[in-house]
Amino acid sequence: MATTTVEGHGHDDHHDEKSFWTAKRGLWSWLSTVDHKRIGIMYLVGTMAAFGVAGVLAVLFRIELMTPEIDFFVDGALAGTAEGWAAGKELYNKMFTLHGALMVFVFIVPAVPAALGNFFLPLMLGAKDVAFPRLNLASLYIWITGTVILLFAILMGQLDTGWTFYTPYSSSGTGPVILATVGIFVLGFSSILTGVNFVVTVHKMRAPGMTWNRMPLFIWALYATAVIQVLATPVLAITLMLLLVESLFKIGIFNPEYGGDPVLFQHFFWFYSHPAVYIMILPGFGIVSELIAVHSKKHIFGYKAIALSSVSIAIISFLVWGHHMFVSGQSEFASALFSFLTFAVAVPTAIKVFSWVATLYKGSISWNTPMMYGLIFLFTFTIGGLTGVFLGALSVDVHFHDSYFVVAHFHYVMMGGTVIALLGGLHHWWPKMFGRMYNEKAGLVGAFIVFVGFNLTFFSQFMLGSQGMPRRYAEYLPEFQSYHVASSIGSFILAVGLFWTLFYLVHAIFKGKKAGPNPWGGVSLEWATASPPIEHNFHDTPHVDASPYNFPEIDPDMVEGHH
Amino acid sequence: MSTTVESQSHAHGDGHHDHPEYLQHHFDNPAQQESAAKLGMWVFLATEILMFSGLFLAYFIVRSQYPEMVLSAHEQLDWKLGSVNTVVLIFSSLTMALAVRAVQLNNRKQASLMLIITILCACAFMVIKYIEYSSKIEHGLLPGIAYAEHTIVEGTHYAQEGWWGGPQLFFGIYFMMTGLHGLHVVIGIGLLVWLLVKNNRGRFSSEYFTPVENVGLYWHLVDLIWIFLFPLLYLVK
Amino acid sequence: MSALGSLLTSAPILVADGSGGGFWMPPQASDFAVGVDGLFDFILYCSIFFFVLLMGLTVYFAVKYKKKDDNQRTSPIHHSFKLEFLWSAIPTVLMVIVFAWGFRDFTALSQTPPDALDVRILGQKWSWTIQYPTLNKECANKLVLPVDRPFTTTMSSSDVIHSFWIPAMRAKRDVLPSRYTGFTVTPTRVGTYPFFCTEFCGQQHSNMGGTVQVLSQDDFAKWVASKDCPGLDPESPDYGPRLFKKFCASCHTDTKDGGRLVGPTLWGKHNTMEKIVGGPDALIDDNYIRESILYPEKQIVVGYEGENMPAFRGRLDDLQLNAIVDYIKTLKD
Amino acid sequence: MSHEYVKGYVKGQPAKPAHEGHHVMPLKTYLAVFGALMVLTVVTVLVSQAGLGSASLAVAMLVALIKAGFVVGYFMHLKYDVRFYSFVFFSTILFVGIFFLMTFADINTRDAMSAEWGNKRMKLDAQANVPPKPKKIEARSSGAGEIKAPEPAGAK
Repeated sequence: MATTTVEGHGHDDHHDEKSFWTAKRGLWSWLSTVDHKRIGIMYLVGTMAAFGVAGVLAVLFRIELMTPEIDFFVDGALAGTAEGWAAGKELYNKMFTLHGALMVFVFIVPAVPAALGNFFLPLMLGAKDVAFPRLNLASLYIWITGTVILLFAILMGQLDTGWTFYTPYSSSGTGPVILATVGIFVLGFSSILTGVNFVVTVHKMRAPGMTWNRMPLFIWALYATAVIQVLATPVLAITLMLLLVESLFKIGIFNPEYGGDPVLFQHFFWFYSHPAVYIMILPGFGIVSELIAVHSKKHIFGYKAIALSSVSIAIISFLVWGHHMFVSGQSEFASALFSFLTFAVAVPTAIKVFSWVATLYKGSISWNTPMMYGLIFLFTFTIGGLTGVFLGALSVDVHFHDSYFVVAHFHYVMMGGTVIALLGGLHHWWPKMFGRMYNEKAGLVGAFIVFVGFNLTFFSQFMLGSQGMPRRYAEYLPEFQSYHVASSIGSFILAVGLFWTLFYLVHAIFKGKKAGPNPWGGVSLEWATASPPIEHNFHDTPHVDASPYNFPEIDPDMVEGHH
Repeated sequence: MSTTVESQSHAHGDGHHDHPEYLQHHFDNPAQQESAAKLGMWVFLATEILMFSGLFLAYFIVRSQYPEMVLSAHEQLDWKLGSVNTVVLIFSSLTMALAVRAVQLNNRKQASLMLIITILCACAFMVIKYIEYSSKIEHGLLPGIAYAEHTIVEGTHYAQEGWWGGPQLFFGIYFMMTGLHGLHVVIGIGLLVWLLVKNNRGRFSSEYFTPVENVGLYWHLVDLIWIFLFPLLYLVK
Repeated sequence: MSALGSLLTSAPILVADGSGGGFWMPPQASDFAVGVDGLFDFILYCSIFFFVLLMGLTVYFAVKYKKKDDNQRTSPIHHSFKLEFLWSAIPTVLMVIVFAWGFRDFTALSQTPPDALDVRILGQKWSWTIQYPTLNKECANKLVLPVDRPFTTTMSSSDVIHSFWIPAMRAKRDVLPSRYTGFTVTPTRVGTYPFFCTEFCGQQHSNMGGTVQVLSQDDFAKWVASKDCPGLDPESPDYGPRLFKKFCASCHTDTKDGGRLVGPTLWGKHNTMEKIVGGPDALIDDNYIRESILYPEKQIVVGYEGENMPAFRGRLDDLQLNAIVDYIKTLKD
Repeated sequence: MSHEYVKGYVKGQPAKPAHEGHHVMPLKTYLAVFGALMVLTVVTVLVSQAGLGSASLAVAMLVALIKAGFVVGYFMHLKYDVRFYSFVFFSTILFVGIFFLMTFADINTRDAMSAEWGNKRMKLDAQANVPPKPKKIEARSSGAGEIKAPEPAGAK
């Protein structure tokens, strides 16, 4: 069994080498670093902070939604007056807009690619760094600038258009939409630069011997994500520029008052935003492929199928954006076309899920936290994916569009998919990043709480939607209250689970047991260097001559018949 | 936006220790660095093309919604100035390509000469653009509510209100397309001056000319966009 | 009691009346609903089957192949063409079936039979005006329909995008300010069902709803003859108040204790002085009211700059304008 | 597995060092391409004066495509470069095409499925003297008067 050989002198004299944490000291060494690992850590801290803020907002308006009337957001003085209710609803609208914009543009698009991706792409490729290190740092600063502008716009202004900025509601507004548009315009460039960096790194910086079929599937997923980021985000930039100029000069491309067509804005917007949801989920697929393969010590089932399905999802995702607009006055012909193509993108996703389950067959599955999150991902993402089929069918979508069914669907895919995979990835690579092992029991407890809280929060919203509760409502009919109360209690449990996870992970950084270079027995390159890794990753450039899933435990002659 | 372009296309200038001085530490040999830089540039050009595609689509849609308005409104544009600008930009594309060729042949003086001509052509392009814009502003042919300022009925914000799909829509598209293109020409001038300075310091040779080649690719793309922009805005009857 | 508006007060509770609604779906009140529920059930059962299959396998494998000791052997198989082909082909076939079924019902929404009842729906920030051009009737937030007779909606909005959704009939279509949209559905079940606005349209988006009343044929005839929802005729005394309720009530209150909604309350404002943004104080006389309706951006009262009231010029004819101005002038104790 | 120490992969083969084998075009080719571009520019201008009416858009686009081919092929070296860069360029054009085609697939077929429904709607509006195309809705009956698109006085 060929494994990765780190050529050159023996392993012993690496211990005195400093890890990237301690190689350079001082704030300036962090702020001006071009080390992909440090940039990855800074992105991780930033995106997790944004996730925390947006998550707390979600819990706040879940509390509000426990009662049919608007009451939690109505401040005491005006309680009971029409003015109070109006202000309360205004605050609710601002809350869900901030929740949406922060989660989509600030947290989930950069989270996995820029945090874990930045840290592990060069490591798993056997490279010293990404192709353009300074561009990587520029991308981080652009992300910070964009986030500050966006936060300033929403907190200062009256931005209550939802994260989709549909005209003419958004372009008839004044200040806040313009500032928020500039914020997201800047955030888009951070995403483009990460995409350019990853595409070139994967093409040009692979270790000798690592052909395309010997790359870990996490890299394949990041490559497909980078392709989408490069091809879709510029259209978001130009859409926001058109919206900006439209709001300022009232030009009338989107605003019907001046001769524009609001459905046209939806085309421009969703041409970016649907591929963007694949930017969000594909890295999650990559992490799950790693988790399930490493923790069941089995070669991933159908490596080529999963790798190619990542890339085919990346391409087909550009053909399906119209399924967000079936009832928006889009022509029936175009709706039919988009519905058919939407089902084309469902098949590769199904292949992936089947392959992951097949990987478990006859493995040696260790019940640790990363594997638990991998199995939870299979549960929640499958529900998310299957409910997407309802929304892809034309007639059923007429009923479900813009109802809570859609809210439940995309939370099952985004939260149940990307965030659960991110948690799994964090636990899987925590020892490699920080050199310390988290407490296993605490992790399993956290995973269980998150699983229960998540399902309780969002499964009840499927019934809410199909029973007829529209989306983005501050007040609703009394008979929906029971579902909402269940959902709100679920969100409290989920919040407890997530804060608990944050606590023990941070605790592990300082107090955790020392973790060796390869705690899980992984075979891909990142496990071949110290943890935390030295500044330029590998002492000598590694040679790769086998697939990253050739675990020593695989018994070549354990054929079908006997165990 | 412009800072990232500069930092991206020539992030490899100052190498160190035993390798050739232009080789970055995280690359293994010059070939890898050069092909990485070129691929990075081409992927970056892909994002530029897609960004401009949004504007071209907006143009085609406005044209399909209001065909006669677009045909009448673009009479105001001076196609002769547009043609001169096209010639200037194509010529600057030639001199840019010759500059890259000169660096590849280690002819530094000719390369500097070509770069200077390219910069001059770019500035000429911007001057002609300035002339066009000032005549538009004078006639009040401005986008959106600023259109035909002096014909506004006293007291109302807009030109004749309820006047939708009028020439202000066309000039909105015109100013956005030529404006964004002009911005990219200005960024190009910045890059070219930076190239000229480094070339005079002898940084480039037939061994290492990646930054020149990348800025050349960027400049040719700016010319390419103008090649499509010119007939659509100025000529099409 | 919250200002949930007409939705709560006049709408009997959905479930109480909507017997026959299942765990997932509200009661089926239209022919389109039957098609939607059929496809929904088909996808639901397929999904449950695949989900149980996948989760069963996952749990079974996770338990059976749990790691017992460090050198537990694992199987080398990592792909099998037959299996991979199977689990690509079957989903593809199922997807094509689902697409075709969905497409067939979807197109039915756009086909208008000749005998359809014509209903024009105007969506405007936070209230619906439903007009029956052939019956000279106009209701606010209420749609009255005869059972078993198709009705076709012609919908338009006068400000932002709204969306008209009758959950019981499973029918929904966005209401655009730039052009007409509509759908055609046949109510099949007598009863009262709510309808909602589902495209986010601002502050009172969650109150922009109403009720659909499906009556039997003769009840409907009686309703047409009745005085309920009379068409707007300028001579009737309540012409002004009804216009106010239609165009202005979403943002302005006209009662003594009504506070500020989006714009100021208009109670007792006639012939009072108001501070104007960037200008001298103005007397709220007939001219000021008329000008603020047609050109709201000219004289804005201090404190309301950011609200940008929609302009009604070109949307109200003089009769309507005079009626509203006269009604506002009567708002004092 | 050969272990010779060559790193950096260009399209699967180890990258050759930069300086040898890099194609430098003769001056003659550059000038010829420049000449062709000038001729085509003149052709574009002449074609637009010829007043072909609706066909002029198609011809202008065709000529622009040819000019673009020259610039991309020769000035940007795509003809002599590694095929992968051409792949990146043409896949970008493909995605721009997808964006255009699908958006126009919607815009041009708005009433296709239910043409008679669309026409019926048009007739319906004749009574309301406000055609449905993006106009102020509900500008009903006498008072509002017809809204025209007057020519701006000073614009010529």
